Amino acid sequence: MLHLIIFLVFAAVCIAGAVSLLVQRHPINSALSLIAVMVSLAVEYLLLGAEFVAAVQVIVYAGAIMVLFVFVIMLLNAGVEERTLGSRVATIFGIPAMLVGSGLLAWVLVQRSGTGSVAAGALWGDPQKIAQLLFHEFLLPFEVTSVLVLIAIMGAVVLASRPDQAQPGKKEG
Amino acid sequence: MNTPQGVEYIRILPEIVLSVFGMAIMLLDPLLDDRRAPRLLGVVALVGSFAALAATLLQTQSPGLAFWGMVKVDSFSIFFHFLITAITAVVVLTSFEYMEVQKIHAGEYYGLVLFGAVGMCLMSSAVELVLIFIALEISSISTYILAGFRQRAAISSESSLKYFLLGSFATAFFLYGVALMFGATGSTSISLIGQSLSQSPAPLLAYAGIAFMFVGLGFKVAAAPFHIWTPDVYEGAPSPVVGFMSTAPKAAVFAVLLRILFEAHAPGRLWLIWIVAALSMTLGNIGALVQSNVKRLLAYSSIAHAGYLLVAFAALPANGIPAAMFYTASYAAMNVGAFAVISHFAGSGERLVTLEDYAGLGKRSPLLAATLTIFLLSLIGIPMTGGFFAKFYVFSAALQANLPGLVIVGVLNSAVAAYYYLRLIVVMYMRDAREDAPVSRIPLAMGTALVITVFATVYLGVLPGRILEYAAQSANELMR
Amino acid sequence: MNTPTIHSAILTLVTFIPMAGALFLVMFPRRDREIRGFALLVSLLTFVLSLHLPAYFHRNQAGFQFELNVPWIPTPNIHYHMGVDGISMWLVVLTTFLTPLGVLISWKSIHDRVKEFFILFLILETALIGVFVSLDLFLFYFFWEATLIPMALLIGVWGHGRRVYAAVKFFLYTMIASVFMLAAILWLYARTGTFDFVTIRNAIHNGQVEGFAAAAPWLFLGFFVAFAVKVPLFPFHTWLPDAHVEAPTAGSVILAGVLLKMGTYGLLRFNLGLFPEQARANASWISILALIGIIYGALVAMVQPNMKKLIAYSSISHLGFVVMGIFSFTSAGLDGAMFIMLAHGISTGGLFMLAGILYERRHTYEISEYGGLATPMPAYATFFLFITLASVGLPLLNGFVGEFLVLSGAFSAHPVYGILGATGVIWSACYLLWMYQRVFFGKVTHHENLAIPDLTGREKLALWPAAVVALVMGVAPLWWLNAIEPAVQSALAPFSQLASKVVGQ
Amino acid sequence: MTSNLYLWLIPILPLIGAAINGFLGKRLSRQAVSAVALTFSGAAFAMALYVASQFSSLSLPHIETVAPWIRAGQFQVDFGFYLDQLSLVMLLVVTGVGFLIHIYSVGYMWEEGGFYRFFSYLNLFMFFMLTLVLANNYLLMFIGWEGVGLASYLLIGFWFIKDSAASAGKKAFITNRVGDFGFLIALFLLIQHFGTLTFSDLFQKVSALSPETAGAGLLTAIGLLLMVGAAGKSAQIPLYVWLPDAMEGPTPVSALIHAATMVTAGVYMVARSHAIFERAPEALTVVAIIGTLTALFAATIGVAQTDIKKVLAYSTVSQLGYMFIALGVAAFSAGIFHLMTHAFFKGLLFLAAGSVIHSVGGEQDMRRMGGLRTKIPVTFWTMTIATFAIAGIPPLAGFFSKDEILWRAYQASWIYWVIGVFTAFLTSFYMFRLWFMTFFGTYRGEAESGHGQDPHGHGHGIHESPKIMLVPLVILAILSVVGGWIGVPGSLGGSNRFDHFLGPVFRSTAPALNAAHTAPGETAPPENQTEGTEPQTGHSTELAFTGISVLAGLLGLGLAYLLYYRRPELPHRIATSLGSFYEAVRNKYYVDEIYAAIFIKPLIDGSSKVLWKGIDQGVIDNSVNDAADGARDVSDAVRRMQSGNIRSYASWVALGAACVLAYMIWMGTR
Amino acid sequence: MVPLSYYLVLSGILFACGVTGFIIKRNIITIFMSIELMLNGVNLSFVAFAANWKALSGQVFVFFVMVVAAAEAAVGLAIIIAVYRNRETLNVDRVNLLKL
Repeated sequence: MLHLIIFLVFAAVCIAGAVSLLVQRHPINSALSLIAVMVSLAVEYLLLGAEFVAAVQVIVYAGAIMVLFVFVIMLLNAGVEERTLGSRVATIFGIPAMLVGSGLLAWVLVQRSGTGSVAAGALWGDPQKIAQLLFHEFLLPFEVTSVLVLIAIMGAVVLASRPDQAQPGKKEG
Repeated sequence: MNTPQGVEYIRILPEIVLSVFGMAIMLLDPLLDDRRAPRLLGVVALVGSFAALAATLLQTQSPGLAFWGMVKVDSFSIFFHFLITAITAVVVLTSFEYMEVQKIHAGEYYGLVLFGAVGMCLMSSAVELVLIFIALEISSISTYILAGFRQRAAISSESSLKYFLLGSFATAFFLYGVALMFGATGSTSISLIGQSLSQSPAPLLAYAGIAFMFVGLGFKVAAAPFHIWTPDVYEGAPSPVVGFMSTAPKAAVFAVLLRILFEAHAPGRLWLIWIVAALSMTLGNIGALVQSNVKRLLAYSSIAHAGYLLVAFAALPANGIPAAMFYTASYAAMNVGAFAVISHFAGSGERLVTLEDYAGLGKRSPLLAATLTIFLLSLIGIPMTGGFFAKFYVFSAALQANLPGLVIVGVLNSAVAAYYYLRLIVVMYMRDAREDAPVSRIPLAMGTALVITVFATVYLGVLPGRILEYAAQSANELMR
Repeated sequence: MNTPTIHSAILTLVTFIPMAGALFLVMFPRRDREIRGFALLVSLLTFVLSLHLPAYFHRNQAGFQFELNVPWIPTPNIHYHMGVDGISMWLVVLTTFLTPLGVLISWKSIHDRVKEFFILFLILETALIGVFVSLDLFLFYFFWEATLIPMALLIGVWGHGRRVYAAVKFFLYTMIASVFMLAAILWLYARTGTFDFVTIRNAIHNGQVEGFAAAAPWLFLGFFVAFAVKVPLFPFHTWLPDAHVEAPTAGSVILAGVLLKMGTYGLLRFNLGLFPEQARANASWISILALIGIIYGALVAMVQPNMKKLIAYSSISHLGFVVMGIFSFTSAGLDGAMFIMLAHGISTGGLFMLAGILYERRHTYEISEYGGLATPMPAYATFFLFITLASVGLPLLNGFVGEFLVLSGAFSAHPVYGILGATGVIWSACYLLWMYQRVFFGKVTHHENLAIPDLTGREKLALWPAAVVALVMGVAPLWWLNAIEPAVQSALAPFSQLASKVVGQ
Repeated sequence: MTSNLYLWLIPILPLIGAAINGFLGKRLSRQAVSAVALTFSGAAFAMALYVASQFSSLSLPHIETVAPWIRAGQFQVDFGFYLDQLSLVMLLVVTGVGFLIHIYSVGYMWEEGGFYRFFSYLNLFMFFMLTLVLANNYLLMFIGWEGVGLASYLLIGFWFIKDSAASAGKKAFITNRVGDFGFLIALFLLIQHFGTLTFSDLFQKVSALSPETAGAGLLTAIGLLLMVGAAGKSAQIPLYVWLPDAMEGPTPVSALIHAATMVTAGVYMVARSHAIFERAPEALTVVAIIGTLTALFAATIGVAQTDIKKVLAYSTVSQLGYMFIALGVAAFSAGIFHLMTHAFFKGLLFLAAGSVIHSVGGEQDMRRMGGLRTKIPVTFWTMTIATFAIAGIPPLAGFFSKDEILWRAYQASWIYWVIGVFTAFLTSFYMFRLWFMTFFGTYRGEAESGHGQDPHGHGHGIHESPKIMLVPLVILAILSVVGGWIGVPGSLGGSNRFDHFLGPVFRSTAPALNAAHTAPGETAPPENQTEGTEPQTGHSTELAFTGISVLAGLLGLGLAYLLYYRRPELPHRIATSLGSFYEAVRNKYYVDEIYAAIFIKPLIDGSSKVLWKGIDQGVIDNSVNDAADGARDVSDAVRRMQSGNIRSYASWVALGAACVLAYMIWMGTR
Repeated sequence: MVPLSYYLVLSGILFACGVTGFIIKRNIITIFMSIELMLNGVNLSFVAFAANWKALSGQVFVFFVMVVAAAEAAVGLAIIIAVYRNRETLNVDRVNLLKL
């Protein structure tokens, strides 16, 4: 019972955060609300017994990634986003499509998710088991992610570095 | 729980080789002075891709699963490995000149190309959704970055941004599809998914999962209605990169699609693909009709070609898969070639990219014009070029699957398509140049690349038998 | 010489020697004179070799001869299958005959990018011959498409005024039409697993193709559209005048002389050969289209202010005769149709050469620009008159035999068509003689025409063969008909019940 | 086949001449050219005479097949030649008159440019004409048929600098083509129903049919269509319009082609097809009616013409009408008889007229002539003979043939006869009018005013033509006198040898005559069952009719004498009093204008405005271009999707995703 | 005892919110955040399904997703910086040089 209440509470927080991400006009606020979403998601993970995942969620996501976001926002001192109507399509097709799509999805998930309910900690994902998996069955993906990260670093370097001033900053194209 | 033995490393040898060379390049980059760096690093990258090619050949001796069923080396994967590494090699060749003309960081460039190739190779051999997802991300992210490589050009970074945002958007969809699939079957291994789907009537979740995965992959191959990003991105990105990302990742994604749709016995796909294919062909060709920017034009054409390719997916696996494989190969040959010509002709800052710029090319540089003409004819699908047989196999496969409607749409489209390719040829030969500036002579590397692509295009057009045989055989293995 | 090997090799030789010549041209000769000379040499060599066909052809024997059939591509099962019967043989010879003339006639008129011109011209010849000799549907389609590009380039690069428009129009019309044929071919392949014409035909006749009955109408249409556009049949004809007006002389010669015949040949070979029932079922409206083509083409030709346009429309009219003859399903009709194909190739080719000669001198095709030319250039006038009369269908010249046979065939099949078609005899006289009068008779109206030079030796060299052949074909048509007849009979075999109505039962 | 006469040589010889002159003539001297031309046409004539000499020893019809020409299915046509009495007569007429006119032309054309061209054309004509005459099947005949058309086209347009000449040539060719169209259809019918065009087989098959069944219409149709062809070639209503214009050609041409030989081809063809016509009474009737009308119509026009050659032209038309009357009443031999005599005197008339024109320096308008009697005596006398001959004054050639025709016509129906006699009156009237206006009275023109195109008028006054021109005149004059004597009818104590000679050819006509005669309604005397054997009774009546026709001729003479010799001012007054009618006659009843208005103009305008501008460019091309534009617009619409806005793109993706999801779920729930 | 479908619906809602954000937000960074939101939604369903199937691989999957997200974040933000440097704006509606 308690279990359900906790779920509902944090689900509410989640959704609230998500919605506020949408409605906030300043990126920083959006970022903060996203952090809220993530933290409460971590709680949900705990409810599902994925303690390690929950931890990582808080550390990596809420910690590292979001910090990066905030940093960039500050760097570019992005202000309140202005109201431009660049895309009629978005309002004509996008929103309805989204509503229809998510409606269908919800229906599917409710109708045919094919199971009853899960008890708290139905599957206890403690670090040891995870490590087992990660370094045997999922060894290759794990290694490959290193390439991914490598690429990411290179990309960040290349893109963020100022173009060399061989011919001073003239814009082409 | 035992550790993998040596043979399993052979089964990922090409990937290893590529990443090793990629790192080598990154290490060399700072050591070399800026003048000689590009050329040398290019050579290294070239050697790397050829080494990967050799490694692929080595693989043919040792097919099978590896790393707990993560990758599976079969003639199917070998085919795509071969294709992707070959494309990489050619793209590297075409990039030599570009590096110098555009003054961009050679080190990161080649590194990214090789690493991207790693991801693509993995996609073609991975049989596990996790790995597929990561490989997909590798190839995507590397191409995002490559697209933005002309930093001084606003359009370049814009195209990179668009590609990135929309790409991640689509990735999210794909991922959600994977999640639903996992939820439906409790597994992320394609073979297991296939088993569970083929036994019981597939649960609705599986359908939803397929839908979302299809959205994600469809986006990557630029199939309508997920094609809209293509023209903008291609226009903004550096030409050799376009040649790269319009062929290699597509081939890889198509490989994944083939595996998912056929090996995993994805249910209820026929009409979905029917419609998407028809839509892609039509939108792509019609959109291209009035384009005046050559890169954009070819972008639309690539949408159309994705459509033709999907026709094969609608056909029966027995002859649909080989047709699709052949198509990817010949499309790669002609498209890489075409973009090679474009990038050579565009000159510094890619200024010359509109149809008008090509006026009188037939006079100013007959060789270049002739080469481009061959590629264009192949794109039209004139006999004796790879493009013709590609279309040919695809359509006959569809007919054997009794889809005359789709074939009619297809042939009509290819007729309409003739118009805009022809426009380019017409401009090259039948218009007089505005200014008779002689085209800069073709450097060695570029020349080699052109020779290779032309040869490939013609070879596939004259003696397609071998390739198709191989494709058919690998299709059988896939079906087993 | 007369060994089976040469017999099986000859077609390949004839087909690909021009291509080889083209490749040689790509590499070697530099100076224009050498290029022209070499092109002429190659085309003449091809012509001489092609004479081997009629020389060793077994008349009064149906079926294909000089066959060569080797596997080419295992999957799909494509064979390099070549062979000729009485129908295609003459078209091959026609092609090889007209090409040297085309080379001669464009000797001076082409001055820039001479090399490319002759390369394309020779490639075009190869493609055309290939169309007629290939018995493998795939091979056929390949050559069919292959004719497209060189022709379009010839028009678009060396043409006049609105050449680009004309070239694109020509290309798209044919391209769009021929994809339907491709679809049909693919269907046949998907069902029979082979491209071999003979095999497929037998399979169809023995009813071994499942689902054929349902698909046949569409297949027929698929082929028909492709050919009808090439012919060109009435509603699809508008590309022809433009293409002709803009094309360089040699281009027009080949276009009118050979390219159009691809369409009628295709109708004869495939639409009749593969789908007899459909052919008969659709004969009525096709014949009506042909009829419209005859009269309509002639009437429109009559009022053309432009010499080449006039000739182009006259071709539409003549080709209408051919189609009418083919779809009369009588041996006279088919013989005549074949004969008109050849005759029209010669005479209209000649007319275009003559028009081109005039264009070289005055750079216009407008009839109103001329007048009274008979005085300054009598020899030219004489040739022009001769070819004109041949085209009008004067007995003892090549035009007459074919028209007569076609009309009698059409008449015996369907009197009304025959009668209406026969009015073409009047129209052709009207427009051609009127044009002739306006160009050659009366006083010289434009002073620049006063000093206009008469034919040069080279031009005469190009015109004489055409004139002579036109006469010989008119006097001794049997030489051609003998070979055509058996092929026609075998083509008519499925129409036996209709064939019972063949003239002179 | 008894003996080989090498008939094929007869047409080939002139062809060789034509070829030589055509290809080499440019370099040859005039002497050489004329020598070549005369040699070969003369050789043909000699061959003809040789054939005639051999004739008695032949088994008729004598057929020589040289080589096959066309074969399709079971249908075959050969190069083969067919000799019987009929073709022999034609052969002699053509070669003989032709040869004479060749000789004449040498003199007439001597100063002309394109001398060689002229003679090569002339020989070419001989070739085709002889092919026509000697052909043993309709198709070969058709070769000659079209060929002479070509020759006349070339010769009419000989002075192509003159637009009128060029147009006249074209007009002639095209009008003939209209006729040939009918001819062709007739051939197709023959092929379809008899499977052959060779005379011998064909007539055999036709003879099998009985005239009763002819009502079925097949033979009638064939006959009518053949008649269309004949009308075209022989200038009958409604296709006669080309002949008067054809006078644009040099006079010898008018004499040879448009008087003596070519225009009679139609007559020959009908006679040759008698087997068909006899079994198609309706067709015969039509032939007769057309002949009658043409005779009358042309004669009336001839009355009002002032151009000497035009007068002769219209008289030719009307004389041809006579011949068709004869054919129409199944009096084939009579028709041929008149054909022959007409060839003599009309050829002579033209040549003489040419000589006149020649002498007065190219003047053709009779109003500017007169009083030439003394100045050019030879021409005058020969012309006189010809005039009397055509006027049907005994005992000249024209009298016998015309009388024969009239008599036979009467036997068929009195209407023909009445019109015929009236026409005879008109004929003699306008001929004598010509005679008086030209040779009597005072000279009204001045020789110096020569026509530009006809370079005879330089300087020196009126002069007799050179010998080489006069010789043919004289010979023809003699022939015009004696030519008729071989056909003296029984009524005049003759035995009509000509009729007997031709008899065998037409003997096969017995079954048809009833039909032929009863058709117009008048029942014919039963004893006139067969051609050839003259009725023993009724000589008196025949004599009476002969008298009447002679009377008509004399009447014409008298009237002409009154109007154009005694009171030359009268005609003008009559003309004014008749007013518009006279105008109409002078303008040939405006037939040309009418044709132009109802055929040519609508055709041209229709093709240009409706077909070309309207359908071709308006409908077809436009629709194609519109389709292209439409595609372009759609393309633009598609491009609009590329708004460049990421959010829109995302929306599209989302939309697509929603659709795909919906579809898949639908698939899943089914 | 929480029904699995609750978790799934929650994940779906998050995903939908992410999509909506992508569509309606103007600021590039925010849009990027919406993508992250979508990924979080996916992760939730992974974990839920893992619990459902008693298969830890689901949870492992989440790690990889996070890694990828991190990588994307690095690259993406770099790209955004590059764009900003070129265009001096973060408003997507103003980033539309490439069109038609």
